[in-house]
Amino acid sequence: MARLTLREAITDALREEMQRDDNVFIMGEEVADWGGTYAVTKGFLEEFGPRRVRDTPISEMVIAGAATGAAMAGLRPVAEFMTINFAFVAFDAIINHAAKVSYMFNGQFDCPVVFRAPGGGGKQLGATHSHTPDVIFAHFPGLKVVCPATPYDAKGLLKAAIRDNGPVLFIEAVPLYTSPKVRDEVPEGDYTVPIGVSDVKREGSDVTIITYGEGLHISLDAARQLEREGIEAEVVDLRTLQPLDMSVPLASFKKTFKAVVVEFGHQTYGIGAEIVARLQEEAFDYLDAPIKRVAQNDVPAPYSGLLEKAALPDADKVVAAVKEIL
Amino acid sequence: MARLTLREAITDALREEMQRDDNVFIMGEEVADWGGTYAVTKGFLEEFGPRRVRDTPISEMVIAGAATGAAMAGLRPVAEFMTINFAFVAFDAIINHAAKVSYMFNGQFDCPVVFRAPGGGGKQLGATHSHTPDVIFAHFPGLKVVCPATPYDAKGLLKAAIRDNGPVLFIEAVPLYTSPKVRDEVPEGDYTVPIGVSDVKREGSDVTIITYGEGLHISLDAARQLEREGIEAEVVDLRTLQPLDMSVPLASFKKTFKAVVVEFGHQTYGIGAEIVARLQEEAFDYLDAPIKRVAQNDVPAPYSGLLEKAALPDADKVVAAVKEIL
Amino acid sequence: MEKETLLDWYRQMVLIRRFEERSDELYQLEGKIKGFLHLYIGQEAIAVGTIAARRPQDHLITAYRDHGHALAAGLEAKYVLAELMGKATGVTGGRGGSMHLASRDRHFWGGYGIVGAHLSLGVGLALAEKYRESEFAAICYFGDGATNIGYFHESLNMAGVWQLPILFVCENNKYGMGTAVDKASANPIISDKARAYCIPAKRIDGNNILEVYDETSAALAKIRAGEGPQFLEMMTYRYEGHSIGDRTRYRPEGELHQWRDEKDPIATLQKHLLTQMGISETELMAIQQDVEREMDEAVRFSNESPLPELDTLYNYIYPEA
Amino acid sequence: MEKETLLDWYRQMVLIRRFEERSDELYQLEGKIKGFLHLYIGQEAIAVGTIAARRPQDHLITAYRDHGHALAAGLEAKYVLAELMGKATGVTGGRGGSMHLASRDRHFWGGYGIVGAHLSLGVGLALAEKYRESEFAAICYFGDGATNIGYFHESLNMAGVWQLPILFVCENNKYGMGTAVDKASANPIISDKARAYCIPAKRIDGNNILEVYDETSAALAKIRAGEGPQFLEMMTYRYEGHSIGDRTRYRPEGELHQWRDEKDPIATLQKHLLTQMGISETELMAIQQDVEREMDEAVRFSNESPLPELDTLYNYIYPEA
Ligand SMILES: Cc1ncc(C[n+]2csc(CCOP(=O)(O)OP(=O)(O)O)c2C)c(N)n1
Ligand SMILES: Cc1ncc(C[n+]2csc(CCOP(=O)(O)OP(=O)(O)O)c2C)c(N)n1
Ligand SMILES: [Mg+2]
Ligand SMILES: [Mg+2]
Repeated sequence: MARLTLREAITDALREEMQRDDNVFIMGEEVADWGGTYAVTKGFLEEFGPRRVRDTPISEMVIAGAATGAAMAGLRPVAEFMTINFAFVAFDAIINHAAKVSYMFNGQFDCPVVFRAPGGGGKQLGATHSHTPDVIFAHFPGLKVVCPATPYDAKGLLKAAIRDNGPVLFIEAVPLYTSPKVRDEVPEGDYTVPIGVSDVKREGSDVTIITYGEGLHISLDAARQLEREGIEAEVVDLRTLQPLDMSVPLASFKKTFKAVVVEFGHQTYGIGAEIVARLQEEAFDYLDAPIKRVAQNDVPAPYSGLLEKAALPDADKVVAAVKEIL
Repeated sequence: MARLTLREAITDALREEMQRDDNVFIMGEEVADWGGTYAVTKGFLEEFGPRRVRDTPISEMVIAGAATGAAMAGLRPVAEFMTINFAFVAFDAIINHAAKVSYMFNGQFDCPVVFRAPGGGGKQLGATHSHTPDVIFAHFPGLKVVCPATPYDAKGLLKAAIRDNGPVLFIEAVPLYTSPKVRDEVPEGDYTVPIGVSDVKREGSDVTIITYGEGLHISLDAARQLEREGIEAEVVDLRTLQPLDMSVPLASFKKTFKAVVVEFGHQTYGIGAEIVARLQEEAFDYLDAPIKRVAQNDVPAPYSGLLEKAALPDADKVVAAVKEIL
Repeated sequence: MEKETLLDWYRQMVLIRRFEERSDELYQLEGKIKGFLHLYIGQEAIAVGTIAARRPQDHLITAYRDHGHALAAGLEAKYVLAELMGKATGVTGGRGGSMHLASRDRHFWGGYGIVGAHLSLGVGLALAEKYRESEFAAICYFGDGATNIGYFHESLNMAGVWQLPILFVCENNKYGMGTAVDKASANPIISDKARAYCIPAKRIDGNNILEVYDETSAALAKIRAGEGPQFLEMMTYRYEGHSIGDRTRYRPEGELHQWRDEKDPIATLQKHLLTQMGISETELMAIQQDVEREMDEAVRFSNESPLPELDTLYNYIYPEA
Repeated sequence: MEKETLLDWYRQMVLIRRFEERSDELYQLEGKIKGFLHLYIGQEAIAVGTIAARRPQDHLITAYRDHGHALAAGLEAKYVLAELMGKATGVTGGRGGSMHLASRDRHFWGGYGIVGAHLSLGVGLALAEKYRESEFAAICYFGDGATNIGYFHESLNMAGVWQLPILFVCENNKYGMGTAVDKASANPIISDKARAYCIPAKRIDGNNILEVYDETSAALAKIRAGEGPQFLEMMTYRYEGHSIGDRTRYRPEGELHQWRDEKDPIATLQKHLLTQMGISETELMAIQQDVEREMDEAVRFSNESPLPELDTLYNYIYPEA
């Protein structure tokens, strides 16, 4: 097993699926000649040719819509949004079309399309380019929303997404792409990780930290800091936001009686709100303390590194939130 | 004082603001000749002329974008989306432009634009035309999101929205437009209702029902049913979803120790989740029972009236939720 | 054109018209159809003439004004009507309703309610055929009003860049809801817009089914010959309102009458049959009566069909595993 | 054209180029600029020539490649550079960064990062002037790649339908990121696209500032005369990558050299000044030195400027009451 970065794992999954199934192809801006803005599909044009690795114009509506139509007709497109911010332009195509056709037409046709969307802030790109808007896509039934945090999960989940017969939005945290800290043992061959199953990434008995994506890594950092003070945090990685698997977070919470939810999107009406609501609905008798949320402040992302950093979650904020309820 | 329908109150607010300030104008599909698809601007073309009442092509992106640009340049556009479902196409213009320019450019210019968006399901229009997607707009800082439930509030809030120097999404529940049950005393002259202030619509001591928009009316119905069984529900109308005023719901909850949140959007990652999260964070010691949510089931809207109704909230579901926690 | 073919077209057009008239009654008089109902009366030659020219494997996709396309594609009137009435026996089990008819078997990928969006799906259908290196094409229908939305632009451009096998059919019925085409489109000649994507385009008479068929056949032949996307603007007129409840006050006095009296697509074909093809009034009458029987049966079937079961509500949100 | 005017243009173009070169260094060598940085080198004649032709009340709006427009609009280099360095003294207080420069005073409504979106805002700026029945116009800049997105289509159409006072300036630098214009646009002649909206359009040499100025002046005159929107496609070339980090491998061998050696906008004006206007090398050198001093001062000022205060984070999310 090789130790891969998150990006390498994603590239491997794409390549293996392309090799396995001729119906799988890639389309998006700069995915072919350039090799992907973040170099995820580097070398793919050479390996698979222009039929299967397709550069598009800057036209997100038709990127999403055409991928959806091709999926209805039986192909398995992997459409890339250069970043998730540009998926706003395609919101209707994703939410009102890809996510609806199967239901609306009574299951007559499937829609096995994957939308890959690199996302995440902290790169000083300003208010329009720094969103972690995962929750707004996860709000609507019909679209699966997957957010891997580790290379192992990323490879397995992306393969599962490509093989899924419905539309999947696959959100990749750019800040994790090449981070050495995120490197992980990844099997070379074929395996999948099931969509819609959350996972304990660190065991502990004092408090449950529920998170996903970028949040996992600051949560693990926080858990290590807390460990030095004798506090054992269990860290749960949701991995999939829709459909949401609450069984693992609930089991953990019933063990620790305390929880903090950590995410990189805005706090208000964020992912954490739903987790809190579900925990208190389904494990009310286990509530020992308020469940806390650590998230991006409710402020558009400023360019200034100083200001932007202040608005984003980090391990210290997670540690502080945990201590507030212990 | 006249007893007006919700729609009449909205029409009055628009007319009075147009009369008061020449910078206020209306643009949208079918707003002029046709008088508005829902007849909200009937007679406006005759009264104000084509300069101030402007039919547009079917072009939601530029409807939203041009209104934003005109607002930056000092006008006060009221742009109408024929229904909120079509605002998906304009999501980027609303969220990444109207809601960002003031912040991004350091307050150099204001953006006093109002987007009016009739919304709501239950009309058998199928999966793409029946959204109550309020939460996805309320998630982003920079945009105020207002959802009036009564004619009095509608008139006052719409006037406040038009006078606000920032962008406001004004969501109107079509099912309430002409409902006789929703008729209300509305002053003829000028008044405003402040944005960002929630309101007790019915007093009670046994349980707090927190809701807004269409939810208010089924909640009031539920409260009347509960009253017959000796249960006194307090009903709180949020009125504004962003910025969210939790002071009133919190005060009520601290009195009743029990709460149900009612909304017409999908439950998962909905408005209710945030309310629950805030209540348990900020009034943990008052939690006597799990806070329940009544919302639209997580299913795309089917055309069939039978199926659609089954997925939507109603007074009985609210009553049942209340009884579960009493 | 063979007599039998023309008589079949005639039958289809009459069926569509009667289907729409009966639906209108079921909506307005009996309250048995709900939601939006967009009638196709006046435009029948386009659906019938274009679909007559397709191969069964060619894909069809259109907007919400889709009954005509559904029937011409071969969906049975009774299942379509049952759908409008929200019955379990409807073509999409009562889920889609009038705006969202579809049939996988007939390669009819649906009616769609968001203006312009389905053009992008149509591009995807065509992409699939190009990808498979097949000889099949997609036919994508839309209104004049739809040509002003971003989806139109991006879809035509991508079809042009990738030289996809797609025929764009603009059904120019002069209005998008109450807005006349020249009030909404800076260039009122819709076919001119296709030139911005180097897509060959032609404006034709959409009420003359022979012309519709010939031009569609020619365009599809070009597509199959690898010449890339084609565009046909078909001039037509809708007699009824945009949907039920529209009182069509925006039309100039007499406009409807002129279209109906002088250019009606059914009357046009009827005249051709009677004067050029030696068909008798009696033969046509028999067809009309046959259609009437089919519609009576469709109404009976739909009335008697059951509503969907409540426990099907959650089916197909996600695909079956 | 007066000598002083031409010398002023020369100075502005040199300033923009030096500004970009210094910014590049500050990014790549010193790490003092972060995020994206899109350089305008090679395109200077367009910003300077068009803005020279505007009245101060005419509105300007552009994309993320906006330093040139900001400087030509009269924003001081030191405040622009301070913005790139995220300083409190920057034109937007360190909030917007390179992609989002703006100055209300200069009627420069900003650079925008979402491709095509600002065209719709530009339409709104023009609408405001039409609404006020003023004689002022909006000038809206965008790249060749941006002409393929839905925003472009809807914006041009609405400008056409409403006959708004807006000048669309397409800076065709042959690439949108790594994608050549003919790979992304089904019709590679961008100005052809404007005809789909009946907007008069012309393709001109964007590297010849005299031509840029003349054509812009003529177009603005037409707009002020009530002739509605106008469109200019200005052919140009960007020397650097799309943004920092782009190694521009997609360019054919020699293409850059050809543009730089034969069609450089500064060299073109310089030649005109030396050969036609009797300006001496020494005079130009003095200008270059003056620009160098200005840039030195801008760097010093930016380096010494403070970072924004943390407690300003929440300002202007909502307007001050
Ligand atoms: C994006 C969007 N905007 C607005 C609407 C509302 N709407 C439905 S049909 C229609 C008119 C479309 O006209 P046209 O394309 O000419 O088709 P026709 O109805 O004439 O067949 C409008 C505005 C919509 N469904 N989708
Ligand atoms: C909607 C959207 N899609 C994609 C991008 C990423 N992107 C930024 S600039 C650019 C290329 C634009 O090219 P062009 O319009 O020619 O302008 P130029 O960079 O050449 O000045 C792309 C694809 C974006 N910012 N917004
Ligand atoms: Mg039409
Ligand atoms: Mg370019």
